[in-house]
Amino acid sequence: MVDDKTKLELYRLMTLGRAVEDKLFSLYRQGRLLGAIYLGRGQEATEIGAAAALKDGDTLAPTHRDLIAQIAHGIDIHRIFMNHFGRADGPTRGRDGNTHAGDMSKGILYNISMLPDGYPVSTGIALSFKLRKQPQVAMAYCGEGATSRGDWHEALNFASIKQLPVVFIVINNKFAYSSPNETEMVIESVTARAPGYAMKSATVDGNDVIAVHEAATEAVERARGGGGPTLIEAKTMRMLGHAGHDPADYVPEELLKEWEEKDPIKAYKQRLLDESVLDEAKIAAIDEEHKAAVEEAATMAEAAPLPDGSEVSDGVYH
Amino acid sequence: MVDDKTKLELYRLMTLGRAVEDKLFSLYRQGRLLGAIYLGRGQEATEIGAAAALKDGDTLAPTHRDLIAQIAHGIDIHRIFMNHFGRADGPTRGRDGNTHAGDMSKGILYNISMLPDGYPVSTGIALSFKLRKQPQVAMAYCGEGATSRGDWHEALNFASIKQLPVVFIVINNKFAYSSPNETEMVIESVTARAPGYAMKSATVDGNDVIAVHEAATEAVERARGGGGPTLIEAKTMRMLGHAGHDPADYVPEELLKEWEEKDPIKAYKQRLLDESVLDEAKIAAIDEEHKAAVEEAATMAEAAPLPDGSEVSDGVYH
Amino acid sequence: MASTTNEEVTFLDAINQALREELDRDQDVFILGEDVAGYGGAFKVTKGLLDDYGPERVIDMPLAEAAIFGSAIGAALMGMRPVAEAQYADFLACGFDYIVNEAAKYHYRSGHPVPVVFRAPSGAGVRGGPFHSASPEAWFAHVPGLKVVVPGTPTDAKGLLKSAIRDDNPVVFLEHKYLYRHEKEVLPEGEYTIPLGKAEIKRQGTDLSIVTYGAMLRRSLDAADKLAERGHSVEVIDLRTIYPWDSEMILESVEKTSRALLVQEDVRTLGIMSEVGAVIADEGFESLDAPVGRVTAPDSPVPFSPPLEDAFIPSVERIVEAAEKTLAF
Amino acid sequence: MASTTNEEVTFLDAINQALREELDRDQDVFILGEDVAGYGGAFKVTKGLLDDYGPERVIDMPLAEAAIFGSAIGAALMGMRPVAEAQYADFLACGFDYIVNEAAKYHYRSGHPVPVVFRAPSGAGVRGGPFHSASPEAWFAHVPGLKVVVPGTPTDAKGLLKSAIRDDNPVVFLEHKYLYRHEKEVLPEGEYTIPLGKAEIKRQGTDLSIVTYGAMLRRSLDAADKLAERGHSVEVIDLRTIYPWDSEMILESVEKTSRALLVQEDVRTLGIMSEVGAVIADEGFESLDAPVGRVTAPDSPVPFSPPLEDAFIPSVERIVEAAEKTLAF
Ligand SMILES: Cc1ncc(C[n+]2csc(CCOP(=O)(O)OP(=O)(O)O)c2C)c(N)n1
Ligand SMILES: Cc1ncc(C[n+]2csc(CCOP(=O)(O)OP(=O)(O)O)c2C)c(N)n1
Ligand SMILES: [Mg+2]
Ligand SMILES: [Mg+2]
Repeated sequence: MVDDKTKLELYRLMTLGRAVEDKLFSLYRQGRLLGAIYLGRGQEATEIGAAAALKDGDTLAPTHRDLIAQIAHGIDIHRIFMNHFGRADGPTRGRDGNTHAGDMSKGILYNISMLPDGYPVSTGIALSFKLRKQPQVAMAYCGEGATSRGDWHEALNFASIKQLPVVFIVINNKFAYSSPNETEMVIESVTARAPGYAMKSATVDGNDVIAVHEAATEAVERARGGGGPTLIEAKTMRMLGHAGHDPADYVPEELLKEWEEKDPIKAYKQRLLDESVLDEAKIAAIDEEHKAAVEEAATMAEAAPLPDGSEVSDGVYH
Repeated sequence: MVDDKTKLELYRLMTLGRAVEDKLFSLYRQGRLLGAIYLGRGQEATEIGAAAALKDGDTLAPTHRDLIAQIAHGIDIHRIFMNHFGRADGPTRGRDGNTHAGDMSKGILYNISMLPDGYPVSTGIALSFKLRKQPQVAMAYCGEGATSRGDWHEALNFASIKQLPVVFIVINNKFAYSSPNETEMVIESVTARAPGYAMKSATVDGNDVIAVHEAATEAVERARGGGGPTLIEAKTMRMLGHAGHDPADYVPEELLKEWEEKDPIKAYKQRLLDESVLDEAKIAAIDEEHKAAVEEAATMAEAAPLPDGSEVSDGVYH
Repeated sequence: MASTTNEEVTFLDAINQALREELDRDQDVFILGEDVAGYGGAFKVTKGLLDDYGPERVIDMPLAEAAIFGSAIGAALMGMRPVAEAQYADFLACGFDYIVNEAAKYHYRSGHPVPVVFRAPSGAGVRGGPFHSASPEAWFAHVPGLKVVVPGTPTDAKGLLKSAIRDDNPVVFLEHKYLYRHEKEVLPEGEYTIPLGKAEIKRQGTDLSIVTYGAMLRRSLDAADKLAERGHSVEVIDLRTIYPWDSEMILESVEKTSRALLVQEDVRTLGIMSEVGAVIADEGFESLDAPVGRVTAPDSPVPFSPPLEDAFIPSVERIVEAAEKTLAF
Repeated sequence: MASTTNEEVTFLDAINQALREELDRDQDVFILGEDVAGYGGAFKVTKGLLDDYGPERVIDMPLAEAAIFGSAIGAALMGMRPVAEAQYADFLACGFDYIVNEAAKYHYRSGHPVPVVFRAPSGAGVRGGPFHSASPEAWFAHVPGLKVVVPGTPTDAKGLLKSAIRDDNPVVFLEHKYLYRHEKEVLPEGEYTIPLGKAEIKRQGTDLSIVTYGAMLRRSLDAADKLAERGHSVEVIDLRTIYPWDSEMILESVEKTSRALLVQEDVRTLGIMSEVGAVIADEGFESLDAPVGRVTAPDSPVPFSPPLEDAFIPSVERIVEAAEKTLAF
């Protein structure tokens, strides 16, 4: 059971995630951002619902698309803008761009492009928790496309053999770049693979933040209690192109319309209004707060200095 | 239903396989062979039963341990000895050793060490059959240990997406080098993974050549008819060490005893005697024939010239 | 998309033309990779091919490099001529084993041809960061059994890709992504191929031999222009094929000029110019009147932020400066 | 297994000692790989460690290189010091991505240490054939962010492995399998480490500098003996660390001798000696009185059959011959 405080917090996080990404998109379209963007619009319920199940000390391995999940695990949004702007004082000091950053002090890994590298890496993190007898949990995200990769299989199998405290989230957003589910797998749900590892699993409505959060919380707490790994598939929809430059005209209009109706924030807002957890004044206040925070972070980042070319090979080694 | 002629042929092939490997082992122990040997003693029913389901034009991708399967798909045993002796006129002209050879003219691939590379390679072969509309089938072998590798997953998933004419054989011989099943997987049978690819599957007694042959024949003919891929797991036992040098003292004595009782050739011989497909005279004649063939091949190979060092970099390119 | 007009064609379209002509010529040629069909590839190199050749010749693959490269090899062993695409050259590392172990060594062991091409967009300069800017040619040039091609002009890209597809050996074909839309040329009329293994003198000169390839070709030519203004006659040789590379032409040029400068975008340690330098230091030693200079990226990952990436990639100025040092020796 | 006796210790036992001492010293050190626990590893390098340190410090992994290398990196990011084993160096190619992309670039991007060691038996000479004889050091030396070590003696193997485990960067540590049981030495008494990045002069000389490493060290020393009989004073330098390599010591030696011969077991093109040669041709040019020769394997896979493998690996005779040519120049 999710209490009202948590419900509100989930709302706050989802809307902050969207506000951050909306701002990034607008900067991108104005040509002010450097490099690529990979937006998770439409996936906020999963991005937030799962990662919000983590506690301090737990780790999160996001992919390129899981910026919003990083917010749920406590990333300071300044880092996000600083990295997209390639700034000297950003989390990668301009060494990497877009969502390829994190915050090691908060257990948010720096993701790399190769999918789904965060899966085997997270099994290793979970192994370290187990070896050190620390009651911590590793959570790894990936898209349904990445489940076709061999490394995905290796991670699940090893996690199951060692009963590691790791939670694997698959965000099935219907596309891997331009490729629809049918070119990626023959099964209805990726969780059809869980029995192949004798692993607990759940398939959830990825647009229902409460459902995702409950499933993830159960999995995280089971992992923390020594109950081993879980595979969770959240069904949702990628509402924008693969990256900022991709108009995604391979996505049928009707599909987008259908899922626009199921927008995870709209539905959730209504629910919280109905449940009197939220009211219009609070909504406006939260929006205001996000807007101010996002504008401040974006402005600061844009004004911040770029790194100097002379340091190009600094920091290759520790 | 397997007819008597086939039954006899399966017997002939299994015993030839064992005769070849016994000879190799004895040469190895006498220090007359070069390099390593990886024997499949105890697995003859699976090695032969599955590969014997193939027809001319079909391909076989064996691993290091599947020498005997190559025999079922028609390899000339001279090639086997020539390769183990590293001879100039062998199938790799001394470039590679042990079972790392084949016969491309018969559709027997040259396997490499990296496991299970033959799986993705066989999906590509099957793809070529499909693209060219050739009614041919690709069969790939691997051990249960190799199923932990990501490439295994990638091959099964792709084969299922494209419904390719490929049959995947997993020989579960209880060990991967020194590692028992429990360190490799949590499931009882690897076929628990088939639903993850919506793939047809069968788990068979790997010491029962008829059971293996029937399951493989069904799968091969389904693949040939456009019915897509199949995963077959055969449960058996590796009766010798991983390689010639390995005394395998990590294998419990009782396990070996238990499986010695289930020796696939002994049991099958008795069955064919009971069914009057075989009689003692025929058995003796077959043994005699194998012995002569094996001695002749081994002697010829041992007497054949080694390659000359001057050709070390010949044939790197076509 | 005919190749006989007088219009300039981009590097990217030249590659598209090569694919089309080979798909037309040989029914055994087919294309496979992630998003190569309907989407036309991440860079649109295969745009339009699905429409014109159908889903059996242009195959969308799952996100699975072992399946892509492994399948391509399997089909090649059956005599087909697959052209497998990695979405970025960086992802060649994800199916590395198939290229370096399965494909590269098959012929040596069996005598059987493996006519497969592994295509991928490589190189820096587009703010791609550490995982979308790889120049992996040196890894593959170190693997006997592979051929490695990195063209620097649209004409070469087309002619070399056609040769790669017709070659009976595995070829790693790297397309510098910065060139895709930055280089344009009128292509030779009609059908042509360019042989693998042959470098080309892109500019004649007598005082210094610059050896380079890929995106550094243009910068080296620009540097040669500047040096010409200062009275230096610089020869610029484009390797084009990274393995087997044309040591003969390079040694001849150095014999003529007595000075060599080696320019690569790749990091310094063990880029292909290390090999070129080592060979000149051995076989060309007697021709040399000056140290063999190298202009390269530093030994670091490819950084994302513009000032860093710009400092990473060798500039015209750095080439000119190094050349003057070598000329002054 | 104490390290203070006067007994000779094999290369293999020296490595086992290093692992033991580091497991003793630091609770964060652990070992993972295929068959490393009960079986003690394919070559028995980890023999006895399971008994003495238990299954939480010596972990048998499934046959899954991405899981092995990826997990090791994950644990390293949490501050542990995993020592991951590939059963043969050839299988590094099967989890390549984790080493070259995940481990190598993490620090550059995040500033966070990645204290992981990837150990593997490398090299030819044991009739292992094309898939059990790899010398992959050059691939990894080409990847900024990695350190690469290939020891040539038991003393170095122990001291360098201890340093590798204590290093905060990812280290690829290659153990030449031919040396495991062929090289023996009395090890230094007590605890010692050998710094990464430092070469060592294993034999002093004045007429020629032979630069080498790994299994070619012994052959180069033997060649130097033969050359001494003929009146030539040959210096032999063991690189030990392949990246970052000790260019300073090599350039100093060449300044002294004016002649360099580079010896590697690896194939010719883009082995580490290509880099050494290129650097000498540039920074050491003025010292040189002769071409920089290289003695290497040919560009081919490592063959299995003895006459072929023996022709593949540089012999003492080939080194002597090349040295005489350089000396006579
Ligand atoms: C190993 C690998 N191959 C190819 C790519 C290129 N690529 C980047 S994102 C992507 C699609 C990913 O799809 P999915 O896993 O469903 O995640 P989504 O983008 O939908 O969130 C591809 C093919 C990659 N990142 N990694
Ligand atoms: C990718 C890869 N990693 C490691 C090895 C080393 N190796 C050779 S055989 C073997 C065990 C294989 O076990 P299994 O797949 O069950 O086949 P079996 O030997 O039992 O027939 C291992 C680990 C390998 N060949 N390939
Ligand atoms: Mg997706
Ligand atoms: Mg097995």
